[in-house]
Amino acid sequence: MSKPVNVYSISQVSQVLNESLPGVLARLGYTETFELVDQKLLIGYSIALVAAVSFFIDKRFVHDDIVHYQQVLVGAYFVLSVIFWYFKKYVEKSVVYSGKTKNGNATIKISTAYEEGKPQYSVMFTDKDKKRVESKLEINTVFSAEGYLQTDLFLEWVKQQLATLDNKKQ
Amino acid sequence: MFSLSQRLQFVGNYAMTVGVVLIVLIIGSSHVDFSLKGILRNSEASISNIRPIVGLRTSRFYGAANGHPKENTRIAFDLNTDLSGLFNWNTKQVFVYLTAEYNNTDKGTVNEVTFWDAILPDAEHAVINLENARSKYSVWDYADHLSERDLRFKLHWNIQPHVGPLMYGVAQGDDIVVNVPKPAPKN
Amino acid sequence: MNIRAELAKFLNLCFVFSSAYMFWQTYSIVADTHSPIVVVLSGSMEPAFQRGDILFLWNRNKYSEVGDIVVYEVDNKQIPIVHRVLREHHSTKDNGKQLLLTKGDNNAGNDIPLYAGKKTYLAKEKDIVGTVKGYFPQLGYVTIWVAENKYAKFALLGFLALTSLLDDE
Amino acid sequence: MSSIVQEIQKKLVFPVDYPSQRALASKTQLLTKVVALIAFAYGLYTQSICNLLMAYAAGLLVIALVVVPAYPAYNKQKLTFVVPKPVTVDIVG
Repeated sequence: MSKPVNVYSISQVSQVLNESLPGVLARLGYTETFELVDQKLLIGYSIALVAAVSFFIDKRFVHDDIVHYQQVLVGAYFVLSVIFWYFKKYVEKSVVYSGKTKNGNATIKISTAYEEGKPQYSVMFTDKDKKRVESKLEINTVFSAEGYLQTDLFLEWVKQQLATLDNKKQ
Repeated sequence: MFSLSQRLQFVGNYAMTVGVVLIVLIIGSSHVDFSLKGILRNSEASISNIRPIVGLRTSRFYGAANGHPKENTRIAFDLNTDLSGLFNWNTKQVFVYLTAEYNNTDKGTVNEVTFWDAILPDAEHAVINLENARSKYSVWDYADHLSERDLRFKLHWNIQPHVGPLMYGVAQGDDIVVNVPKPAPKN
Repeated sequence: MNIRAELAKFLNLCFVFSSAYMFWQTYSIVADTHSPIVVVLSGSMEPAFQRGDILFLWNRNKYSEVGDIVVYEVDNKQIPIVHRVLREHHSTKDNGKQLLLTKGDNNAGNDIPLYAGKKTYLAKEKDIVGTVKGYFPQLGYVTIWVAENKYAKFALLGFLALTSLLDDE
Repeated sequence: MSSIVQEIQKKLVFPVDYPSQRALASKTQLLTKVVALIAFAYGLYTQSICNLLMAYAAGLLVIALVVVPAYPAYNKQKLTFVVPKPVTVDIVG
């Protein structure tokens, strides 16, 4: 049994919804693809690695002997941070799920957002033709007061949105 | 904002952010105050009646090395200045110090040494009228002797703020140059 | 259990520490000193600096001036010292070295007894960690408290436990 | 053990409703700025950083008393959530 979430915290609610998307879309016939996530993790961990190397040589050696290495590392850190920022803003665009159908004909990208203090979960569905549907889900229509996600209701809602996206195409 | 701890954190974080702005405002207002008063450029002091007294000391803590005694110089001096303008709400203390600059042309060195200093805790103590005051320090040169050199005296000040950058300056006044006499020959 | 989600969570934790550390390292390189931010540990510069005050250093100046407050390190001693320059002697010849004598505002005598061995001067290039340029009061007291008080660590851990109890994660 | 901790956590949440969350956030920001301005003016007028800090701290305390506790007035607009069907299969966890 999963832990209940506090339904008055939109950040926690959004996180639960984000985490439930792979399961829901699997039931709708999609398999998740991980390119974006893997790229982001790769850039992120290279930043962490640069910082870790800088930290350990700082502890291990005398400052004056390794100043030039530190300069290179600090430079690399800033370049990678800019790349990471660019990736998040212009490539990933808050996409939390990307997937395709089994036969590979259709792809889907889902980016989500929430606003502090509003009980709404904003979702944007984008297909491979860059057609998109934006909708807002009132979170009290899929959560119980005790804080459990009613997965079937959420699945119905996602299904409706995907249908809208399909109709838009024709 | 939904839970007690989050609201507490939010109030704390926002208070911290605004607090940083407040600190910037304090530092800024202090700089504006100083530049309006023009005090940073125009603080004045008169240093006069400087009489050097030269003697020989044999302690390592007075510059002597390997048993060779070292020439030590003290001075008596008069000093009149009003530095109360250096105090505003961001001034924690002012440190004033009387220094002498001199060149050693044989060795090609530039030197500056402190003869006297004082901590001024507030504006009331910033009006200094000293007559026939003794130097606080017994000064020796890195080289063999300080005698026969021309010492150019200056009064410096350093503002220690409650928060922010430290500020330094030199009080304006007549250019006081004093030649240090040779020590009295030992009998 | 989703390995990617766990990795992403761990990465966020890494970023918290790495960004703070890299800020410090960047400042260290810009100011050209191995410890650009120091916490005052002794009262020898009172009332200018008290224990726990934080000092921001700069070390790109070729020469120190009389009246500058400098941080220096003495061989065989762990703790850097924050004192004021009392005298300076430097050569005008190319690449002239500078010798400094320092003193704490609150001390009666100069620092010669503190210097290592038979030294009577500090060498600017070798001994000076940096010159004090900026000041923030009392913020560093937490580090002194944790380092010197054996109960402080428990108090700090207890506080962290309490906040994590109040928090969601 | 962990269920006890969860119980305690639940008791300590003190939630407020969504409109109040928004209102409290903007109220905090506005009030903090006003308090800071007043404290700065007071400190500058009396030429005392100590006075500034005291005024700021006092103002923050008042703000915290207004904003932090979950007063009943902050819980008047609770949402109605779905009632779970008697048999629900949870596939998330």
